[in-house]
Amino acid sequence: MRIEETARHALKPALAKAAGLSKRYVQRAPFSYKSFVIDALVDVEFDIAPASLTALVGESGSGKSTLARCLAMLEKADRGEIWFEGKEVSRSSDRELKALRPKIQMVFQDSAGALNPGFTAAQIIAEPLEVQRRESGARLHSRACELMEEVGLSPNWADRRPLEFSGGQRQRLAIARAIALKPAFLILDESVSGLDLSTQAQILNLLLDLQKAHSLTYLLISHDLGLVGQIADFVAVMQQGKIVEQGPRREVFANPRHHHTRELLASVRLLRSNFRTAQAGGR
Amino acid sequence: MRKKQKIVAALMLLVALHLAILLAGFIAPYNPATQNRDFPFVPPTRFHFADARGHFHLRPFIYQWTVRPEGFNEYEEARGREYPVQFFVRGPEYTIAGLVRSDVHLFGVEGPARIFLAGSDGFGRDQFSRIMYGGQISLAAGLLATGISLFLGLLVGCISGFYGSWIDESAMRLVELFLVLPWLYLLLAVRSFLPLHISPTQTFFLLVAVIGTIGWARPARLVRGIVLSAKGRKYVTASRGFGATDSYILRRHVLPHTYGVLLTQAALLVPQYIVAEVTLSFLGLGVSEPVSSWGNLLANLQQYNVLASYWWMFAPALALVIISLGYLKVANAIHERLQSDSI
Amino acid sequence: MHRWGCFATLLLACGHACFASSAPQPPQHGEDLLVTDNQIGRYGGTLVLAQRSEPKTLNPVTAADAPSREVIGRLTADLIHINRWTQNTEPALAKAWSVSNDGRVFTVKLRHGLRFSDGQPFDADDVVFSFQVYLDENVHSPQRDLLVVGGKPIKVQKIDQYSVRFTLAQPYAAAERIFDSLAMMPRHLLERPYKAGQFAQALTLNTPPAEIAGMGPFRVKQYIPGQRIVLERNPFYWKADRSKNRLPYLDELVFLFVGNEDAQAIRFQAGETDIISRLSAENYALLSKDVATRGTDFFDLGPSLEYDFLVFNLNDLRSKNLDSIAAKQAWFQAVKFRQAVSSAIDRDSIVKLVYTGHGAALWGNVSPSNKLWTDQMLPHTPYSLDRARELLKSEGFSWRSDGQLIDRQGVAVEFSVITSTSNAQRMKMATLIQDDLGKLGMNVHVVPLEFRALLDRVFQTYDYEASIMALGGGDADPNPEMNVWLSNGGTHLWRLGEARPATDWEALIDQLMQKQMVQLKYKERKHLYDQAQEIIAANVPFVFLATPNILVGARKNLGNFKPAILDPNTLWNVEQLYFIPGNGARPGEKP
Amino acid sequence: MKYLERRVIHGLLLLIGVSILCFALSAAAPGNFFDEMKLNPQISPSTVAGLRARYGFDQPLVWRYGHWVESVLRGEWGYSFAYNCPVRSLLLVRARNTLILTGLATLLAWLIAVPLGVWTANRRGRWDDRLSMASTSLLLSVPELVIALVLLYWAVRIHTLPVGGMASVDFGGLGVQAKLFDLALHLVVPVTTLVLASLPLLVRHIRASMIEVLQAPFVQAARAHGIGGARLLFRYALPAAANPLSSLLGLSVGALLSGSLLVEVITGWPGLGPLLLDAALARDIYVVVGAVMASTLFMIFGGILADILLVAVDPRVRLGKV
Repeated sequence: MRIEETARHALKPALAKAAGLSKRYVQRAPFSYKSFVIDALVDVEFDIAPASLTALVGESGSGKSTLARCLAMLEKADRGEIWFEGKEVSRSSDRELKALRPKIQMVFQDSAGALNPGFTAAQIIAEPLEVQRRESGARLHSRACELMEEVGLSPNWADRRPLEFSGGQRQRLAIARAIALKPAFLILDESVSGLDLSTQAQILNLLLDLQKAHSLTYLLISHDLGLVGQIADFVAVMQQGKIVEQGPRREVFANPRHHHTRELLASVRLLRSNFRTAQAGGR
Repeated sequence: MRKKQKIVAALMLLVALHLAILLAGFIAPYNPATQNRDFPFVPPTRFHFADARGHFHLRPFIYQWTVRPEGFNEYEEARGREYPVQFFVRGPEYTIAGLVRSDVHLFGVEGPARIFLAGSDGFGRDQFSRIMYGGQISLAAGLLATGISLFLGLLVGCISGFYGSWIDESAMRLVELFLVLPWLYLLLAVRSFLPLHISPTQTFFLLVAVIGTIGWARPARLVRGIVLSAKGRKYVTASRGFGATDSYILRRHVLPHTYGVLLTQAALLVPQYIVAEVTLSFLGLGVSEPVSSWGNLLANLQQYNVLASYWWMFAPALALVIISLGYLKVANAIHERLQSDSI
Repeated sequence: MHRWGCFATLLLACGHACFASSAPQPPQHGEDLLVTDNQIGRYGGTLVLAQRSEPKTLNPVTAADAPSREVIGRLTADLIHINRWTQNTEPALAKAWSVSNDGRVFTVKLRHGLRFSDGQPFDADDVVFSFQVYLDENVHSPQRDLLVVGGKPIKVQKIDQYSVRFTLAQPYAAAERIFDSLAMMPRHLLERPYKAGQFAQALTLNTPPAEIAGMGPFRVKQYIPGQRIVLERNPFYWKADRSKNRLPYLDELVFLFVGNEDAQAIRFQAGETDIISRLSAENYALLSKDVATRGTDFFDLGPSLEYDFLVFNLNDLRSKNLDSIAAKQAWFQAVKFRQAVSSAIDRDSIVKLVYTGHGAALWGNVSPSNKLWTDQMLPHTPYSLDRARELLKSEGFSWRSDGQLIDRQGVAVEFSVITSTSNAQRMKMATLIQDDLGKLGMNVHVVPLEFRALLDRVFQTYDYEASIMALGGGDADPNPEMNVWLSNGGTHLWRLGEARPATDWEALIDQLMQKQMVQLKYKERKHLYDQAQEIIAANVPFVFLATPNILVGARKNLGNFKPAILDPNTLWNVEQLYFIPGNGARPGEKP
Repeated sequence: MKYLERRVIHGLLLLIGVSILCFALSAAAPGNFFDEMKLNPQISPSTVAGLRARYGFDQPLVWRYGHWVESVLRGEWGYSFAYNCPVRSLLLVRARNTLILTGLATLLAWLIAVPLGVWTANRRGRWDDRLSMASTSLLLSVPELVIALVLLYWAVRIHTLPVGGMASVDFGGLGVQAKLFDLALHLVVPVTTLVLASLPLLVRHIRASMIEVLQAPFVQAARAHGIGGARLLFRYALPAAANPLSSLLGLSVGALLSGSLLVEVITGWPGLGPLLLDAALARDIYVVVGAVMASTLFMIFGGILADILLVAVDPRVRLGKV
């Protein structure tokens, strides 16, 4: 079934697209002339098909998060273009950006840091609605409760604060917040890493359900190729700021062209076998 | 819940203190400006229960002070006649908050004796009454100056921490500039531009406003540091992702973090500004006679002979300690509450 | 802690060996020493005292501040000196002087064979040079105005090596008194900087001691910025005691710079200083409490020559745009208003509460301790609110039902009194006066101002209504006060810069003061000055308040200590001071 | 641009700003140096006017500023009317003395405040925390001048401490060790005053920042790992609070400098304080500008010092990641 879908996606025009995107960080240490130059993105070309799940994989420091932030309009690239729904958006005015933002949402890796510890769950979920003036007053609260229910959290917990939730529940909160504005495109930056395996699975299932319900497009960023292998439609591999391989999941897995992809795949297999041995030994 | 009780208790204490000072006219037995030229620097009146004949009195009484024949400003009790302490007695007229006129005082004694709860000053004025009345001016001034400093500090600190780059650079240079300049001259200049017929109290409040304005630099620098770290948080980035404006982010995500610093600062600044009046009066810019304030009462202590001879002249410092401990308690309690909310 | 005893023996031991020794030189043949009649003392010791602020310069010509003048006074000497004890003039560097019959020509004979503190001889050339510098307009000496008599500078001529003639443009009463404290300066050291136009920069505190010389009992040894200046004995000083011991007795004189009056008192209390001058009454009361334990003595010398007064602003304000003050001047200009204020002020309270009893109430400008010039007949208006009310009533003032005083037009009488924050005593007076005048129904605001700000208002902007100030304290003679009483004088505070006297009584004062200035006979002069004092007291341009007593303290074992009313109260005979051995060692000093 | 160069340029800009404002303020204050002479009946108004003109008081402010800058470039730092000499010669020794006093006071104050602040943060709400808060409140409520006077009064009573000044009269004749001891004795009162006066602010800020840090997850984690006591407080928690504290160090140098002004006056410490106060009250304006510039320099160096310390303590800054 998945294969057909992949083929169907390939025919449609991309929902989001990066062309020639580059970003360089220069940092200066005090008391020295030395400055560090980090090329986070180098001429990145990247397509995301609508209603698909694209996985972006790479080691830490390979530029994944920078790319995500650029696509989410949270950071400006030095050069290059970003297309969304057929429009070039990287040089949008503040006004255009405001209209655009609700369509692109991001879920961060560190849910504890991404949720204001002083807010209640309901306040957190309601924040985007409040910012965008979608709802107000009592409606705001009831909408937040609906969203909580949708991501599988009890509305009774609406007055709790983020630190009173478990990691997985916090991630659900973050997701609820992200879908509050009914976005078209959701960027998930390492959103499930750091959780235990069963929670990971629950969250992924939630994401897939939501995708079905709202026909969302996902960009799932992960350093874990194994996880991605189970659910992604497309896979892109990043190394040192470049996209080194990109294509439908099957193709990439079956026939990796770039040696970095092969290395990543090899480490996944090794890890799996180790894990199995460990499980077997444990028993 | 215990925390809430703490705040309530601290607040009640503070409110009680302020209320007492507001009701100075009722609580103070005398008019703070009345001079008793025969009794400069008398020590605090002693309360007695047993008289010279060994009889015990349920109601405390006092003896009148008389000047000891040898020595200047040395007093002894005139044991000849007892003056029982009375409550709700009639005395000099006063008004409370400019509204209520009365002449009933909480306590007092029959004339010609005088009750000096905290001794008298160099003009024989009752120091306790001066402290009570002085608190009205000093607290108002301290709170006013603190409010101005914190408001300006918050404004500049937020803007410079949040927007960074050249705004930040120039704001921080301005802070340094403000920290080193000889403000003495500014104050003198301001005084010289004021006409003489402005009432001394008005002049004082104006100058308090000036020192409050000068004092923005330190809170600004501290606030900036907090803002700088708060704006780097992930949830701020997330909020931007929803399309939140700068002012929304400042209001909802950044400002709440500065409350802790602001409270600590406030608890520090109020007593500091009250004491700052001592320096002001050194330049002739303080509250002038015969009006009393904690600042000019404390300024008496700057004379070595007063400090070395008349220990009761430290009483205004004690009053200030009590009030500033009250502020500190409230600030701490609120701070604790904020923290427990945010973690 | 220093040990002056050991120090003295040490000094005597090395006295012959050291070249620049400050050991007293034996009298030389032909040297005209002045022999004093003090108790014969002992050599040795260091006298330490504290100054409220640092001296600014060692230049006697440009020095204007009190601490500088106090130090310079010990380094230099004058031709004719006012004896601080007798308040009369006596010969100093001048052995004698004569006055022409018209009182215009002074011929001064100098002592022979005297030397400056660097060993160089002193003669008429130095005198002529010194006066040349004082009179040079480009040097801007504050003393120059003193030497201008009748609009013309005094003419100074050398007659021979030891005599000088001074010619005045008009007769001047007590002219010899102007020579007092005019330091004679060494031509050999100062002529060069003077010719180069650098005189003001010569003789600063940073000048090396070797380049400073004077005729005073001490010379500079060391200056430590911010801390102290150490003076050592001038070995060539021109006074000796009856046993032909060259003065001074003390080896060293140290001035510590301590910042303020309280610090002065604390240092003395702790035994770090030996003498304290001009104590405030409160500190006097505090310090004299432990006389018994600390080996110190305190002296109340009686009223000083200073006078505290309240002055109303009577200046011509037409060009000043100060309408609200100008409106109040109608009250201030009424003599009866001023008299009423004077009657309503309780001077005894001022003496009691401000000066803790160590002061005297005043009704005129001459202090009761001015032996030569006090007018015994001057009326002392008693403290009387009734009399004050009478006076106000007769001037058309009346009272509202709440007790507030109002004038003919029904305007409430309300004015502000400015006073200097640097003077705690005058601030206290202001508070007392405020209370006193409040009893008359006057609404008085006390406005303390920093000193320069006050001076600016009094002298420059005239933006004040009344002020509490003090004057006097210099010489006992009436002449230095001329500019206070002459209507065109620069210190005619109540009405500055008058082209001609504004009132008849001011014109009368002008006449009397001018007359006494040229009158050479004491009796006639006294009569004229008494009349002037009476007119001043009757018209109350100043409401005279009180004068503080001069209060000093010293270590008990200080010999020849003879404090005087005139400034410098304790150090005027510093060359005669000595430590009486074996009695009252410094506390904390090891035997 | 290298960090230090940037700091130096900032410092220069600050100095220029300070000097301009100083000039403007001193011109706005009423009266001038020669006014006091007017009160002497023996000096005529024309003499005073002559002196005013000679020192350029009849010139516009801009002209005087230009004149002053010129003299700064010549290394004179203006001219003192009172002392009749270039200002620089007045400043050097006194600046050194002020530096000794405030340097020592800053050091001591921090040495006391850091452990106290850290300790009371850890013991929040207990009796020792309360005691410390109450005593800092007391110190806060007493003007520093009064603290100095109380200490002097005590010194008078106990007889073993000097009651002001920087050296005994016989200082010149002492050996090196005795000299140091003498200096130390004289430092007791002024340093104690300054330390006591600056403690409340320091302790409270350190305590507040430490409380914040102590609640951070990593500290809780360290606690969970069984790291506790002093090691937790000083090795783990304190470095994390270094950033806010370093900006406090810069501020405390400034506060101590301004605080030392009056304390120097009352304890007779021969630093910039008595000079500045005297000059300010006498309107000897170039001395005022010079002394303020000197203390500005101290502030700038204090700031740089704080940054260096921060780099030493906080590895993130060292690596340029903050």
